[in-house]
Amino acid sequence: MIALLVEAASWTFLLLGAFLVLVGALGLVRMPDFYTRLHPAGITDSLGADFILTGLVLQAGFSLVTVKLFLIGAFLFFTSPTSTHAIANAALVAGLKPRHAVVPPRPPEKATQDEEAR
Amino acid sequence: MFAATAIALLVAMVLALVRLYAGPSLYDRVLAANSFGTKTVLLIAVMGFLTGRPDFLDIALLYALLNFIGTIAVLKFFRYRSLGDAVEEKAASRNKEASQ
Amino acid sequence: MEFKDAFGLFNYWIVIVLMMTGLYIVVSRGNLVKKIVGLNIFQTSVFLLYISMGKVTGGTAPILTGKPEVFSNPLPHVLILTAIVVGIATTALGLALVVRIKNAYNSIEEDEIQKLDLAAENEVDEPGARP
Amino acid sequence: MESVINMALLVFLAGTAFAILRRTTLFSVVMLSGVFSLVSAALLVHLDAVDVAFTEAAVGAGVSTVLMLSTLALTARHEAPGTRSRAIPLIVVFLTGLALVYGTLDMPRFGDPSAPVHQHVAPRYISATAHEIGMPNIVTAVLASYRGFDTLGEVTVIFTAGIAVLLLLAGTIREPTTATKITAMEHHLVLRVVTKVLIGPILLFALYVQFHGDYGPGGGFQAGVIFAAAFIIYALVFGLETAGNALPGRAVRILLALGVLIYSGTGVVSFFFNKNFLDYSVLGATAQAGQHIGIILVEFGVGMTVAAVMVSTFYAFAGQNPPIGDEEW
Repeated sequence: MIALLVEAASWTFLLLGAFLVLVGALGLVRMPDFYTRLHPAGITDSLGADFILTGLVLQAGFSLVTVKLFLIGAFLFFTSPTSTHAIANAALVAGLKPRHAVVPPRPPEKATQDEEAR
Repeated sequence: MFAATAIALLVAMVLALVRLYAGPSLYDRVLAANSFGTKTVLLIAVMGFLTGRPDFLDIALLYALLNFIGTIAVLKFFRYRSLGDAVEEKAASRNKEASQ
Repeated sequence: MEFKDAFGLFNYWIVIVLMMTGLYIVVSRGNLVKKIVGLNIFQTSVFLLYISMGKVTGGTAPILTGKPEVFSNPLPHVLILTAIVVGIATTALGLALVVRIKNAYNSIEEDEIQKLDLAAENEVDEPGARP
Repeated sequence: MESVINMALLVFLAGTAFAILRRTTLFSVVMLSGVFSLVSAALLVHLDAVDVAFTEAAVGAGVSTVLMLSTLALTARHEAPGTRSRAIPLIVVFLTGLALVYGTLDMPRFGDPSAPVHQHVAPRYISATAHEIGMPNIVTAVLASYRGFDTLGEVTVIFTAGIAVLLLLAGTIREPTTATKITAMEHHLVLRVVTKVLIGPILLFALYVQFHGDYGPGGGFQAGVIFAAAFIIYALVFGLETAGNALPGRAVRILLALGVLIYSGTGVVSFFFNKNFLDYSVLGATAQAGQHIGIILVEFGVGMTVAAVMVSTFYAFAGQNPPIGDEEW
């Protein structure tokens, strides 16, 4: 009985994860502008990956494989937000303006003040 | 059930490749390549379970660790124009010219 | 040749497509860095050719698990494992040469470099003609 | 289901190769070749080549993108439009392709167990590894013990390539000028913190891979590349100078030679027990124990040389003073 429950739980996690990865990938393609695409890329990296990994952990039960899956989840937790942050930071510094910039774009001289301030 | 997840991941990878080829600005390409890497990690993990040998997760673990090196190198390449120690005046002038 | 056969050789046909793409990049493009990337594609296709020949359907990776199982052929794995690292070392060597060529000729386009070479040769041939 | 993944990944590979062919900005060519190595690693995992996928992943993710980018930083960013006509190369390539496809028609089908390639040497290795060497990972056993002499040759090739890169680029390495040098990325606080957090696990993972090569996918080649990737990311984020303090160029050059010395030294030791070169069975109490010791030592030598070659190559490339002016960008 328990095995059936665990099996069903892991299926749901896997399917949810797969659905979220698909949503993220679709968003990556359909979003109009670079900065709006950061969000769907984040969906796949964070929740999509976690659901799939938990689905696999439920499958693997209590073993070395589960430890490896947790490690993968932990390192993904560290690296993917960092790289998304780094990409967004580099794009902003290089002057890629968000298309519908509600906030006035940073005046260039302020950018150089940051340089001297450092 | 792993098959369904694997197929979903493959479709997601196709979409990421579409963004990689089409991406107007280079930062779209970096983002697409980075999300493609995460999907490869998941695909390798799911494939391990699909073939019944789940103890090959080391490769997925390796990618989870090393995937962001490429992204950092690309961003440093565009920020400082050299992967070594860029000299101050060159970087500062480039920022002004880049942020106009 | 029914579909089963065509599918059976699909791996090798994709390998050939990659090989030809790599060859085409090396042959038709002038930029040296692009040629090195073309060589890498050619190299990866050769690696895939070896590994797909070693695969046995229903076989698992050649790591003994105690249970009697069908294993894929471990030999191509050994060859390709070292070949990848040798490949990256030689690519680094190629890239170093490109950097030195850039320092010497200030260009990494094959045509411009040939022009500079020809120009240098003409100067050497008739030193007397110099004003 | 298996063949669907196989075909999908192969089609991705071919698609990425065509995209590389068409792109002219060299930067996106480098990004695409990074994706190309990602897909080929996934495909190698699918083809049961786990060790090879490990190496391809480590090399593709860790070293090759960084090396190509540092070359682009020193050369040019765009590819000049081709002046020559593309007709002749296209015809040549098409004809060669047709001839090769014709050649594959009578090859054994993919995955066919009765193919001749599986009948000769492989069964002996698969059956003999268990009792002769007593190691689950047949690939490492064949790599280090049965085929130890060839691997020594491969390591020497890598060593020579490393020396050649140093010779080519060492001359123009710019001394650390006193100009206000910014150790790059010093204002990227997030990157510095995360890299500090991740350097430890990457190095630990490299050691795990190094000594786990007998029982699972791993070994000296993969561990060396991962070890070098850790130092490359450290140098990228904290600057070349701080990385130089951690692992100075001179130490890397010593490690470069030491690895090959350890490898061939282990081989020479078996001379003294009047066995031939690289026969590890004398190193331990029993033949199997000797094989284990020999393989671990040899893999350690390989890891050291590969790591040293990758780190010294990165130092040589990153230390260059980019001669190109800003107008090139």
